[in-house]
Amino acid sequence: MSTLNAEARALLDHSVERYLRQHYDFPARRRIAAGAAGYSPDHWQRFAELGWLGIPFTEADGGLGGTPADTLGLMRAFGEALVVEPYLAVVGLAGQALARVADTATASGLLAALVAGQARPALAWEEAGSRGNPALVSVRAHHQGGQWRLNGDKIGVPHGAQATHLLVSARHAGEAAETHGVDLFLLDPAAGGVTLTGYPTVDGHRAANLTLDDAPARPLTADAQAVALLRQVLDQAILMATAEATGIMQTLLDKTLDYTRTRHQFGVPIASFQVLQHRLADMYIACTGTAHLLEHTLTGWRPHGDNQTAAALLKVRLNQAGRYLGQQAIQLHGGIGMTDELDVGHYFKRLTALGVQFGGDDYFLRRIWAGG
Amino acid sequence: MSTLNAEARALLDHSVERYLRQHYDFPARRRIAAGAAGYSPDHWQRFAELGWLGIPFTEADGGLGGTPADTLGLMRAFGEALVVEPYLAVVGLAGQALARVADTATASGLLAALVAGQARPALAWEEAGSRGNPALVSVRAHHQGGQWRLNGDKIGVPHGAQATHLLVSARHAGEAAETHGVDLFLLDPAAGGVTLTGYPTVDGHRAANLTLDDAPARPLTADAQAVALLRQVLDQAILMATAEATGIMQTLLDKTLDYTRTRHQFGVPIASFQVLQHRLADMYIACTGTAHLLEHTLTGWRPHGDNQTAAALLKVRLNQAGRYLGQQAIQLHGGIGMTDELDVGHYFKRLTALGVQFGGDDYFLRRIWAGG
Amino acid sequence: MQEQDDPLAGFRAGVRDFIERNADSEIREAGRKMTSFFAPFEPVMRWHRILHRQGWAAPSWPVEHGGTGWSPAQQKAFEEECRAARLPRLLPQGLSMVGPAIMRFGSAAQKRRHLPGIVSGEDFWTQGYSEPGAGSDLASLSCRADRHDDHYRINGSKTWTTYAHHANRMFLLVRTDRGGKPQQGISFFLLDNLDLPGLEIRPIIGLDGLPEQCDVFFDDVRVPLDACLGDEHDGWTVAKYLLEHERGGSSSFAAHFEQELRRLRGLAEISGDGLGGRLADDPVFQHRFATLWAEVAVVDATEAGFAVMEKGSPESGPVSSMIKITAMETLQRITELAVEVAGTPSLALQLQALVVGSEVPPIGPEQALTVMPSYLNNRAATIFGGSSEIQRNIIAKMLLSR
Amino acid sequence: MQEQDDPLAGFRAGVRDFIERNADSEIREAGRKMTSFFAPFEPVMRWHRILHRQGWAAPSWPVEHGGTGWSPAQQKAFEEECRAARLPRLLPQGLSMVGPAIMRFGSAAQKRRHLPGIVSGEDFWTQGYSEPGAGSDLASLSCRADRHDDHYRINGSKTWTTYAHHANRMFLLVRTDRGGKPQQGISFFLLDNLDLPGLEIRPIIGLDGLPEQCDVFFDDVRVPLDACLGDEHDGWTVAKYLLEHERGGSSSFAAHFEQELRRLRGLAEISGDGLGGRLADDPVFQHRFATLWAEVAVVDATEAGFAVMEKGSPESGPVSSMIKITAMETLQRITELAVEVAGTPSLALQLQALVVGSEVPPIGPEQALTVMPSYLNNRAATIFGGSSEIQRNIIAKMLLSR
Repeated sequence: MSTLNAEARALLDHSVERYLRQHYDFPARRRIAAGAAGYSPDHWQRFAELGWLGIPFTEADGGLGGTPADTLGLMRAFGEALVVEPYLAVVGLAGQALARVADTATASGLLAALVAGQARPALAWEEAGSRGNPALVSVRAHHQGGQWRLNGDKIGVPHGAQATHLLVSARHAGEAAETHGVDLFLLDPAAGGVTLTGYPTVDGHRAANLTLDDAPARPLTADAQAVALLRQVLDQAILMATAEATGIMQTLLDKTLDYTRTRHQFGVPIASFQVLQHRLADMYIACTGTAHLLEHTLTGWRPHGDNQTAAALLKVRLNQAGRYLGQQAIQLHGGIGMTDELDVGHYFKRLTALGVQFGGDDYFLRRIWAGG
Repeated sequence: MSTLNAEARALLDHSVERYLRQHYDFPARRRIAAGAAGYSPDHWQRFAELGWLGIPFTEADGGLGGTPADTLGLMRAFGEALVVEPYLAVVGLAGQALARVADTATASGLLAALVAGQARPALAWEEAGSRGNPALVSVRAHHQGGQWRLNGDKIGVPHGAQATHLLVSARHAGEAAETHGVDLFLLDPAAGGVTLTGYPTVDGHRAANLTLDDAPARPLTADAQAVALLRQVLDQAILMATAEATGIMQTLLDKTLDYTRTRHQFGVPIASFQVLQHRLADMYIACTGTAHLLEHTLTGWRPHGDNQTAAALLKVRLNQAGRYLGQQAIQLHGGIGMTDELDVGHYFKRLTALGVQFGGDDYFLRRIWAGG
Repeated sequence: MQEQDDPLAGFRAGVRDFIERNADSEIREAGRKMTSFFAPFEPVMRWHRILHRQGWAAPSWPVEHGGTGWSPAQQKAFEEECRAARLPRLLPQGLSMVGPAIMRFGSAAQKRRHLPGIVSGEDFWTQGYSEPGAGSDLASLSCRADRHDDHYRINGSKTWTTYAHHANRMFLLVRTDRGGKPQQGISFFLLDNLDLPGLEIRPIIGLDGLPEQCDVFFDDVRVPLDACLGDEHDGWTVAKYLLEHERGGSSSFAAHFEQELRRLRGLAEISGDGLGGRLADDPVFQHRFATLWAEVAVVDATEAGFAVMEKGSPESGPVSSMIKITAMETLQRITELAVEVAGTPSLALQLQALVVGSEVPPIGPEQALTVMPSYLNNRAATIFGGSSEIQRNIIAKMLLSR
Repeated sequence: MQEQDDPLAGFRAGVRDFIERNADSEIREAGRKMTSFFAPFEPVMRWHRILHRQGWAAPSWPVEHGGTGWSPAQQKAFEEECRAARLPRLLPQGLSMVGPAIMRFGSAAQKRRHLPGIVSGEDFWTQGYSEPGAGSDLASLSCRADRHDDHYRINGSKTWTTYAHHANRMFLLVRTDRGGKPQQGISFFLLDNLDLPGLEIRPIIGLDGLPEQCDVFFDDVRVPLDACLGDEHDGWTVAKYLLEHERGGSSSFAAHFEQELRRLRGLAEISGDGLGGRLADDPVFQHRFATLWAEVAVVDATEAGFAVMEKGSPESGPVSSMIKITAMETLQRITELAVEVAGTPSLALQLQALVVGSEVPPIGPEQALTVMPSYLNNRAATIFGGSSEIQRNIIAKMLLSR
C-alpha cells in the first residue's frame, strides 16, 4: 500500500526514533504540553526540515509522495514518546482533506506551506452529537453578494486555536445527517465572525470549539459531496491513530512488565502472582492483536478509496484494547499509577482520548454491521 | 411477603430437604429423567401427600394458603437435587394461571385436583419469537356455534406432552404483540385438533410443541386481558426459577471447590493456583449476589400485583450469573466436566435452560429500561 | 428502590424544607461538581457545619455524642433527600471512620477531646494507612513510633492521605514493636495537631489533575503517649473494627450509583446519537444502561443483606469484600459508559470550571463537566482500600478454608 | 476477507463444479449438522475418499506424498469454496497432525506404511495424549511402554481420544524411561492396528449427549519396536513439531468463525424479536453481532501474521498461544450468542435429528438444530489442546523472561 519504497521508509522511521530518543524524553514532553502553545514550534520546524510533514503528500505539493500508510512508523514512535505536536491534526486531518479537495490551486499552495512547517491548518468537522459521523452537519453556509458565509458551531477542533487556517464543513442543502449538501470551506481564523475557544485536553493536546457568525469563507469543494471526502479523511486518520495507539500500548505493556518485576509486595515481586501474570498475558494479547490487525488491514487498504469497514474494525479495536491496556496498566501500577507524576497515567489518558476521538464503539459497530 | 408463618415454612423446607436426601440422589435422578414420562409419578404423588403441590394456593382450593414466595425453599432444594418433576411447570405456571382466572369454578376444581396430584395442567403461552413477551400471541380463537375453537402453534410448553389439561393463550382481537385481545383457554389434550409433539430438553426435563387445528376450547378468562395475567404468572415463575437457580449455583460452587481442592496438577492441588482462586471468588460473588438479590426482592414482592421490573432484574441476574457459574464450573473441572457421567454438566445444563426459559437478557433489559 | 406511600412524608418535607433554606448555591454546586468519593473540601465542610447547627451532622451516632436519635428509616429518608437534592456527601473520615473507632476504643479523655470536633465539622481528619512501597500489604508498614519516657517519636512516611493538606488531625497506623509477626506491633495513633516540627505534607496531583491525596513525611515528630487509641501494639484490632463499621454504615454505594445513573441518563437525553436523534433513544445505549442498573440492584441487595448480618461472622468478611469488588467495578463501568456518552466534550481539561464558585463556564454541556475527572479519579476505586485483587484473595481464602 | 476480482476465478469454478457433482446430500447434511470441530464421521470420511479419488484430499502436502502442487492462493481458494458450500471439514488427525510429523521424523518404511492411508482416507488416526489425572500437565503422563527384546508392552490409559471408536490407527505419547526430568523419557508411538489383545476402547458421552471422545485402556498391549516415531525417549520433539505445524497450517479459525457468524445472522433473520419484528433488525443484536465480527477480524489478522512468522522464533510461541486463547474464546461467545438468538427451540434435545441421514425432523427451525450441541461441545474449546489458563501461563512466562 505504501508508495514509498521500503528503504526510504526504514530510513524515515529510523530518523524519527533517533530524533525522539535524543530530544523528546518525558520531562521535555511535559514542558511542551504545559507551554502556552501546547506544542514546540522548534520541533515542528525540525519535523518539516526532516521531511516528516511531507510524507503523505505528492511531490507536486512539496511532499515525499507517500500515503498515510507511510506515516505509521512515525505515528507508532510518536505514541511511544507521547508526542504532543499536532501531526495527526495537521498532516492527518487537515492535510489529507486538502489533498482531496477540488480547488487544487488553493490546496496545493497551502499544502506546500504545511509541508514547509509554515501553515498549520485545522479541520473542523465535528459537531455536538456527531459521534464519528461527518454527515451530521448543521453549520450552514449561504452565498450572498459573491461571498460565502458560515453560521453555526463546531466542537473539538484538534489544535484549532493554534491553527493558521480553518477547514470547515458546512451545509447548504439538505438536513443534518443527510449525506448530500455539504461542502468544505477555508476560513481565516482571524476573520470577523470567527470565535475560537481553545482548551487543553486531558491527553496534553489542544482543541477548540468554534462559533461562526456570518464568517466569510471560501469553498474548497463544490459538488456538495464533502461528506464522502471527510469519511475518507477520517478513515485515514483512524489508521494513523491506531498506529499511535499501538506504540502507546506496547509502551504501557513494557512499563507494566518492568514495574511488576521490580515492585515487591508480601516479600516477592508482584509479577510472581499468577493473577497478575494472566493480566499481563491479556495485556499482551490486546496489544499484539491490535498490531496484527493494523498490519493486516494495510494489505487491503485503499489510500484514495473507501475503507469504511476496515477503519471501523480498527477503531473498535483501538477503543476496546486501548481501554483494557490503559486501565490494567493503572491497576497493576497501583497507587503510583494514579499520579500525574508518573508517565503511565499520561499514556493512559492519550489512549483514552484516541478512543473518544473520531467516535466511540457504538458508531463504528453500527458501521461494521452495515458493511459486514 | 410469605403468607405462611415462618415455622410452617421451616418445617416444609426441612421436609423437602430430608425427602430429597433420602430419595433423590443423582443416579435416581438420572433414571427418572431417562424414563418414558420424564418424571416419577410416585414422587409426584408423595409431593402431593406432603402438601408441597398446595403451597401457593388458597385453602379453598385445597392448598396451604401460601404464595409463590413460600415455595422458594423448596425450589432451592429442587435446584440442589436437580429435581426433574414438573413443579415449576404445573404449580408455578399452570397453577398460578388458574389461581388468577375469572372462571373460578372451573379453576377451583382443577386446582384441587392439581394439589392432590391428580391433575397436571400445562401452560402454553410461548410462540416462536416470543422471547419472554406473552403479548406476542398469534394463536387465534374464534367463536362459532357456541364453541370456541383455536388455531395456531405454541412452542416449548413445559411438560406439555405429559399434561392432563392445557391452558392456552389465544387472540380474538388485535394483532400479535398487542396487549389487548388475548384470553386464556382450557383444552383437553386428547381432543381433536390438538397435536402435541413432546421432546426431552437438554436439562433432562420435557417440553412440547403444540399445534391447534380448530381445537375446541373453553375460555377461562373473558376480559381480553390475559396478557396482564400471564405477565404476573411469568414473573412469579421467574421468582421460583431464581430460587432453583441459587440452589444450583451454590451446588456448582461447592462441587468446584471440592474438586479444585482434591485435583492435583503439577504436583499441587489446582486450588493453589491464584488464577483459579480468583475464579472461585468470582463464582462465589455470582452466586451470593444472586441469593441476596432474591432475598431483597422479596421485601417488595407483590404476590398478586405487578412485579415487572423486579422480575426483570431477577431474570437478568439469573441469566448472567448462571452462565458464568455454569461455564466456570465446567472450565475448572476440565475434561471430566465435559462428560455426561459427572453431575456437574447436568447442573450446568439446567442453569442454561433456566436462562433461556421465560426470555433472555435482551428482553428483560428492555423492560428494566422501560421501568427504570 | 422506589419511593412509595411513605409514612415519613412529614419528616421528609421537613428535611427538604431545611435543605431548601440552608443549602446555598455553592454547596449545591459542590454536589454537582463531585468527581470522586470526596466532595470539594470547603463547601462540603461548610455544609457539615450548617447541618451541625441543626443537630443533623451525625444522624447515625449515639445521641450522647451528637446523634439525632432518628430511627433507621428516618436516617435513610434523610440520606435520600440529601441525595435527591444532589448535595455533597459529608466527608467520611471523621463521621464514619475514626469517630466510631474512638467511641469504641477511646478513653473518656480521648472521646472528650476528639468527638465534638468531628461532629461539629471544626476538625478534619485524614487517614494515614498506606505507605510508599507498602500498597495493599499493610502488614509490611514501616512508619515507626519509638517510645521515649513521655512521648513517641514518629519517623517514616504515609501516602494516599486524603485531603491531608486540608486536615488538622490525622489517624494513622504506626509500628511500635518490630519483634513478632508483621501484623503485630502496630499501633493506631490519633494526632490532634498536624502543625508539628518534622511533619511535612505534600499534595499529590492525580490523573485528573487535582490534588486530592497527599504524602505525609515524619522526621522525628514528637507526639504524646495518649496519641495511642486502644492498646499499644494492637492497632489491627482498631483498624479492623473501623473497616467493618465503615462498610456496615448506613451509607450506601447502590443509592449513590442510582443517582449517578440518573445523571447519566440525563446526559444521554441531551446527547446526540450521531444520526440526528437522541442517544437516550438508542436501544444499544438503553441496553447498556439497563445492564448497569441491574448490577446496581445486586449491589443494593447485597448491601441490604450485609446490613442485617452479624459483623465478624464467617460470612460477613467475604460479603464485605464482595461489596467492595462489585460496587467499585460497577462504579468504574458507570464512569466508563459516561465517557462514551459524553464523547468529545469529555476530553476538555477543565480544572478551572470544576472549581466550586468558578466563573469559568464549562466547555460543552455542564452535565459532561465531571465525566472525565470521575472516570480518571475512580480508576483508584479498585486500588485503594484493599485492591480488587486483595479482596478476591480474601474471598478465596475463606472459601478454601471452609 | 471478501472476494474481489479473483485471478483464480477459473480454478474456483472447477472446484465448485466438482463439489456440485460429487458432494451428495448426506455429505452436505454433515456440513450443516456440524456441532464441533470434528465433522460426523461416516460422511466426512466418505467425502475424504471422494476428494482423494480426484487427488484433492491433501492440498498442502508435498506432491510426492499425494499433495496437489497448488499454490497457497489456490489452496486458500479451494478451502473457501468448500466452506462456502458448507461441506464438512476433513478430519485433521491424519492430514494436519500425524501426517506431517511422519513426513518429518519417519523412516522410509514408516512413511511408506502410514502416509498413503492418511491421504486416501482409508485409515483414521486418533490422538492419545491426555490421560486420566494428567489433564493440562502432559509432563506427568504415566502410560508406559516397556521395551522387551523385539517389542514394547504398553500399560496405562489415554482419554479424550477423539473418535477412537471409529479409528483403526492411533498416535500416542508413552513413557519409555522413568529417570530424569518428567518431560524426558517420553516417546511418540504409531499404532497401525487397534484390534489388539489388551486394548479396549470405551466412548465417553459428552455434555451434548454425543460420543465424540473415548477412553482407551492398555493392558500389556504388545507393539513392535518400529512403532516409535523419531528417537526413543524424545517424543516431545515430535509432539512440539506437530503442534506448531498444526497451528501454522492453512486451516483458519477466522474463516470458520465468519461462516458461523453468517449462519447466526441467518438464524436472526428468521427469528422474532419478541415484539413482532425480526431479531436481525434489533440494534442490540446488531451491536453484539458486530462486536463478534470485530473479534473475528482480529483473529484473522493474527493468523495471517502468524502464517508469515518464523516458527520456533521467540515470538511464534506466544502468538500461537494467543491464537488459541482468542479464537476459542471468540468461538464460545459466538455459540453463546447463538443460544440467545435461537431461544426456546435450542432447548430441545435432538440426538436423532442430528444424525446425518435421519428422517426425524428438527423441533423448531433447522438452523437452530445445532445451536445447543455446539454451545455445549465447545465448552471444551478452552480446555482441550492446552487450556486457556495454560496458554496464558505460557505467554506470561515468555513476557517475564524477556
